[in-house]
Amino acid sequence: MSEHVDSVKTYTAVWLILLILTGVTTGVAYIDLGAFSVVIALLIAAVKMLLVALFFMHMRHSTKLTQLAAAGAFLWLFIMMAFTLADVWTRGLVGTPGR
Amino acid sequence: MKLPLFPESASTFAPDVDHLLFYLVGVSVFFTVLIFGAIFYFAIRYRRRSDNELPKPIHASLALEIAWSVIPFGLTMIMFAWGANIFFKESRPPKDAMQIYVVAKQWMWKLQHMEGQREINELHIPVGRPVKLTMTSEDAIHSFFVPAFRTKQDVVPGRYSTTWFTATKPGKYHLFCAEYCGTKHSGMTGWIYAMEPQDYQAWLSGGRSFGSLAENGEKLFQDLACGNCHKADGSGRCPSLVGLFGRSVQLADGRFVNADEAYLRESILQPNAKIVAGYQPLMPTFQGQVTEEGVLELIEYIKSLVPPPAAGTGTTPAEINVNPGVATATPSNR
Amino acid sequence: MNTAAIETQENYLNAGYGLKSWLLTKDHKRIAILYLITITIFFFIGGIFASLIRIELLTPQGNLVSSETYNKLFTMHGIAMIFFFLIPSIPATLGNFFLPMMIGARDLAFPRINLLSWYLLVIGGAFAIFAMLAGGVDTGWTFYTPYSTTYSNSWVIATALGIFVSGFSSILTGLNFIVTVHRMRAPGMTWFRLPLFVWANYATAVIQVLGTPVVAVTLVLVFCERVFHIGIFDPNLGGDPVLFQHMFWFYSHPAVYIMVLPAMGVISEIISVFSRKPIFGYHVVAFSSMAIAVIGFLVWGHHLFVSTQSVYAGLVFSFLSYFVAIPSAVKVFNWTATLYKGSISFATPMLYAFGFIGLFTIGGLTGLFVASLGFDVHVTDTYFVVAHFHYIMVGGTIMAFLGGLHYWWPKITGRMYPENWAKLSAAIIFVGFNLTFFPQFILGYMGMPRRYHNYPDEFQVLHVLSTAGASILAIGYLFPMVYFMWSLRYGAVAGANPWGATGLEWTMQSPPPVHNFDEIPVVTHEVYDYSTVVKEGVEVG
Amino acid sequence: MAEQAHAPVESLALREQFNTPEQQKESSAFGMWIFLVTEVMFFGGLFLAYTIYRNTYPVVFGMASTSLNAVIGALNTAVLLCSSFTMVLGVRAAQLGRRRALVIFLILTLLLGMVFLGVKAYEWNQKFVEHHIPGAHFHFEGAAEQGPAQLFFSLYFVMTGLHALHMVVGAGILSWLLYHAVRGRFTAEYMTPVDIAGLYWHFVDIIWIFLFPLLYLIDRHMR
Ligand code: HEA
Ligand code: HEA
Ligand code: HEC
Ligand code: CUA
Ligand SMILES: [Cu+2]
Repeated sequence: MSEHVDSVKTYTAVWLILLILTGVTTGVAYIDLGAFSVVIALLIAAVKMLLVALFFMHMRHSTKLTQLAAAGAFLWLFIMMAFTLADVWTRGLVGTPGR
Repeated sequence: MKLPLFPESASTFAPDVDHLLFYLVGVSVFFTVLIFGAIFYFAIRYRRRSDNELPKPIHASLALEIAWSVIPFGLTMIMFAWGANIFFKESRPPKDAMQIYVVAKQWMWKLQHMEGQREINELHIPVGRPVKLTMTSEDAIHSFFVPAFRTKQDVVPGRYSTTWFTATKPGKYHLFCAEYCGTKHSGMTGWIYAMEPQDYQAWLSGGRSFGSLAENGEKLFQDLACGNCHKADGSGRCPSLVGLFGRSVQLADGRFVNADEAYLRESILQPNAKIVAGYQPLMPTFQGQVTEEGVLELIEYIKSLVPPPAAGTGTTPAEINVNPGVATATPSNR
Repeated sequence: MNTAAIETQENYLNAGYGLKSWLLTKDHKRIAILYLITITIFFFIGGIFASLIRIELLTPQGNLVSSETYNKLFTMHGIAMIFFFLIPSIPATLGNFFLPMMIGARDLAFPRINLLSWYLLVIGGAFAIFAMLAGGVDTGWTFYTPYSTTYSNSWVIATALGIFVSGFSSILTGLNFIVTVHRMRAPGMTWFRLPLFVWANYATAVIQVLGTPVVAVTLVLVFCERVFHIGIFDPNLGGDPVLFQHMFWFYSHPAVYIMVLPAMGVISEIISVFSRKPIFGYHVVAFSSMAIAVIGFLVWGHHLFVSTQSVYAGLVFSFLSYFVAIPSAVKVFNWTATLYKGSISFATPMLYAFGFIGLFTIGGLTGLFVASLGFDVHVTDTYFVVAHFHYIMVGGTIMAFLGGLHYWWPKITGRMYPENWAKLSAAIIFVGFNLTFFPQFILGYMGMPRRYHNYPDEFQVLHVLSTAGASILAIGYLFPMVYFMWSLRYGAVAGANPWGATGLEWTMQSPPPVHNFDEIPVVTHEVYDYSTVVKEGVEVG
Repeated sequence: MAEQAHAPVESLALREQFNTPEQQKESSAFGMWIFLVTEVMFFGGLFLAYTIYRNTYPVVFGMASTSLNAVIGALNTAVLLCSSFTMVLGVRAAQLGRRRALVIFLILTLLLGMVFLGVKAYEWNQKFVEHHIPGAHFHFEGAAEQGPAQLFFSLYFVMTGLHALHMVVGAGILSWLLYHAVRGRFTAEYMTPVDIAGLYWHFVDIIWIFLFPLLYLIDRHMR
């Protein structure tokens, strides 16, 4: 907002980094890193997300409340994923199909 | 008209669940009486006597708040542990359980005994012997519910589910479908006949048999030409299926799975979902070529493939169920 | 004040006349009235389906309607009651009306969005009613796949669309409440001076915002599966029908707290006013609302105990279910303790509050029964569960809703309702309710499955009792309808504060003026400080 | 209507429920963030389904994923990032009250958004040609099990489809902004709509930042 006008230089830098990261993540995808492929891809995506959120969406300057809301969204997403996966990954572990 | 208020108890689980019920009702009655009593007492005792009276505010008491959080919490943890204990028992059928296969479809129950007897909407079982049901559905989700046994388990298309019980009292008990499955959901009912063991034997030999499941499975195995690939000695590019059931299988991605019914089913219908270590994903899917009953027969046949030098000769397939669930590395000796 | 005064005084009701002044209003109070009318219609629709269900279950043979019709009846009963009545009920009517006033704001933060969310409910409702008239839906309110995607031959798509749209209504209400509570409080209105009703609605809004989108996307997937046959949950393609259940209950369990938290807020207000004491343990009660909202998201798997969910997940979900019970228990104890050494009036709202506490306790305690794994295996999908949730939703929430409606009726309309009729109908509803649903606990334990159109003979007596109770209940619900209408014209004029209540909404005239406050008040008193009110002399209507 | 009496019409500025422009601005921005929270959960449901199925059918999902064109995907990602860049410059122009710059950046953002959607349309058409549209005529060569392959493409279409739908809505919002920007409705004091539209546009970008690797990339190395 009017109190915080970031410079075009900052925006340009962020934009270039984003483009570079897109290139990197595409390139890395062709290298076999086993299970780490997923990790790297998601890590790069997370960094890109943070860049967009912090700079383009002015998260750096926004109130604690806004930051809390955003963090809350991801916490809830995590809850949903974690508990559902907790079921899927432990199915049949007691040695009885369907339990 | 009759007015029964309590269900019959006819399985080993029934008393367990009933006792838990008594505990739960006890706790509930206690709190309900406490709260109703307090409300009535306070309401009468402190009723408003004049329009302008102003009672003194009472300050909150931390000790009280903690007390009435912690005490109920303790009581609920008993509920949790007790219920979990029963549930754990219900989830682990004993190894020597008698195997029954169940295929549910809109709107009937198809039940198969190992010896080949098939029943529709009826199940005959002996008293005093654990019975394990392996169930699947051909369409929607159903649920196998026997109130007198206090057991229920959803029957889900595309996978196996399991339940078990030991009947304790001869008699005729309701079988309900408890998961809503369409128009005649309420008509998808039947009877469980629990019989004295000798009566059960008589019933078994009296009924029509369609050949045992394993025999039918063997026929199917030949018809579908599974044997072209899967040789008993494990030659060729396919694993031998002898002694497979109950073993822990190493997969291409390094994980281990227990070769239970669910795994065998998946191996037949979705062969590429889990690839056995050291093999290529060559096996075609048999989805659409075999019915659910057919898959069950194949599984029963595969179960019956016991390596020749196994301990006793007359063992039933269920008994060679070697330490299921234990993910020990058994490097394939094929 | 007299009748003439109430008619000449400028207020939100006489600020404009004609349909347009209502349908295009941005006034939260008028929107609340629009909601009230809408949800009442849906309550009656749902109630008529319920009555047909009960009549059908009088006899075991199932000979009144066909099984297909019966399945549609309970489905449409559940859908009308849950999505179009109970979820919008308290937040969108009483919450909408009073939340801005209670925190000292002129309106919600986004009045146009508020109006939009009413329209969304109406549009969603129109889809649902269209589906009902065109032939109905028969999936159960839970839409379990693959039945809903593959096997049902009914109007699933229209209904799903209706729920999807009304879901956005719910989301927008929640969004509006959250922003309003954070940004629009009057000077001096600190968080711990908020009335507990505001806390409850705030907690509810958090659930609406975090949960509802998930059921929305789940319905989109069901929709796509039916329309384009793409099979996200289709077991024939290797899809997982239990995944649907996870996604559905991720919303629908927290949604039961959307249905009960605002009711708890109403009860906190009523108990305090009619015992003329601040709620015992105000902070604890406020925090327990938030605790319920948060922990409520961790327990959804207790609906899946027999669904082929893994045993371990079942253990975790059962365990956590007990954590959500504690804040509820704490509330009940604090309400009871508030009565101690109070000055207790037996006005109708208070009777409803007593009814709520009692019935919610029974409903909640039986929730603990079904959260116990071994026990739930026996009673899940039986009438035990039906009784559990009707005890909370009908015995709890509707009691609170009626209590709140009586409590705030003088403020909303400027008129009193007839006290004796109100007490009589409260008693009828209480008796009818228990007779309807208590036998269902016994039925359930005996093994009577739910969603059954015919049943074995031995269950008949209990079913007959239940139907008898339902008839009494239906009559009980008719009374308030009639006397509320009557009071609009003939009720005694209420005055600004007939109950001697604290809270900013009672400081203004009844009915309130258009912008609530000419000047935003500065709050200096603690919440529920009755000394100020009583000293000024209570004005009795 | 009476309520409107003391709201100055010309500047769209302060609505009657607010006391100060500050309060109004903060409320709008916070409201948008809360809306974005709901969007996270909305797409979250899809990411959940994706995670579960990819876990269950790693091999088939790998094959199906690899059949997508990663280069096109990467270029399209770049297009979208550029549109975010022009959007943020537009917001900056609005903050500084530069009307012409705002108009230009809004047009650029819209154009880039259209390019993205155009490329997406091309990709979908490609799927149609290859019979990779889930349904009766679905066929994915290479995988023995058609079922899980179809699951992948179902998710692909639902995820990219809903993302595209959000882009379309975003384009609508941008057009509305453009209309008002041209007429000079936004000033350095009052530019809240531009600000919150920007938030929305960037958020849609973030969704794609995750869709791209998950759908196009992570199993690439296996081929
Ligand atoms: C407003 C609605 C509402 C509310 C508030 C609740 C509250 C609770 N519910 Fe309920 N529930 C439903 C509506 C609701 N439920 C519905 C609609 C269904 C069925 C859906 C369907 O399948 O169609 C259902 C189903 C349902 C199930 C699944 C049953 C099954 O299908 O097999 C379970 C299982 O755990 C459960 C548990 C609970 C628990 C533990 C609470 C707790 O929050 C209750 C907490 C309250 C108390 C505990 C009472 C107060 C406490 C005291 C007075 C003091 C004493 C306290 C202790 C000893 C702790 N509910
Ligand atoms: C807010 C939620 C809500 C409410 C208020 C109610 C209210 C009632 N419900 Fe509800 N019910 C559900 C939510 C609710 N229900 C849900 C979610 C299900 C599960 C659905 C499913 O399985 O998918 C269910 C299922 C359900 C069943 C189980 C059906 C089955 O499984 O086969 C039964 C059976 O008795 C029942 C009965 C009643 C009755 C008698 C009322 C009464 O309280 C209603 C009383 C109200 C009126 C009657 C209307 C007002 C009065 C009049 C208009 C007067 C004139 C009318 C007459 C004289 C008839 N309900
Ligand atoms: C074209 C050859 C072929 C045919 C025909 C075939 N299979 Fe297979 N099967 C394989 C191969 C190769 C594997 C190992 C790779 C894998 O796990 O998919 C396998 C694996 C299996 C496994 C898992 C074995 C283990 O050790 O875990 C089972 C069970 C099985 N097949 C059963 C069957 C049945 C039953 C049939 C007939 C209905 C059948 N197969 C037909 C090739 C075949
Ligand atoms: Cu089968 Cu219900
Ligand atoms: Cu629940």
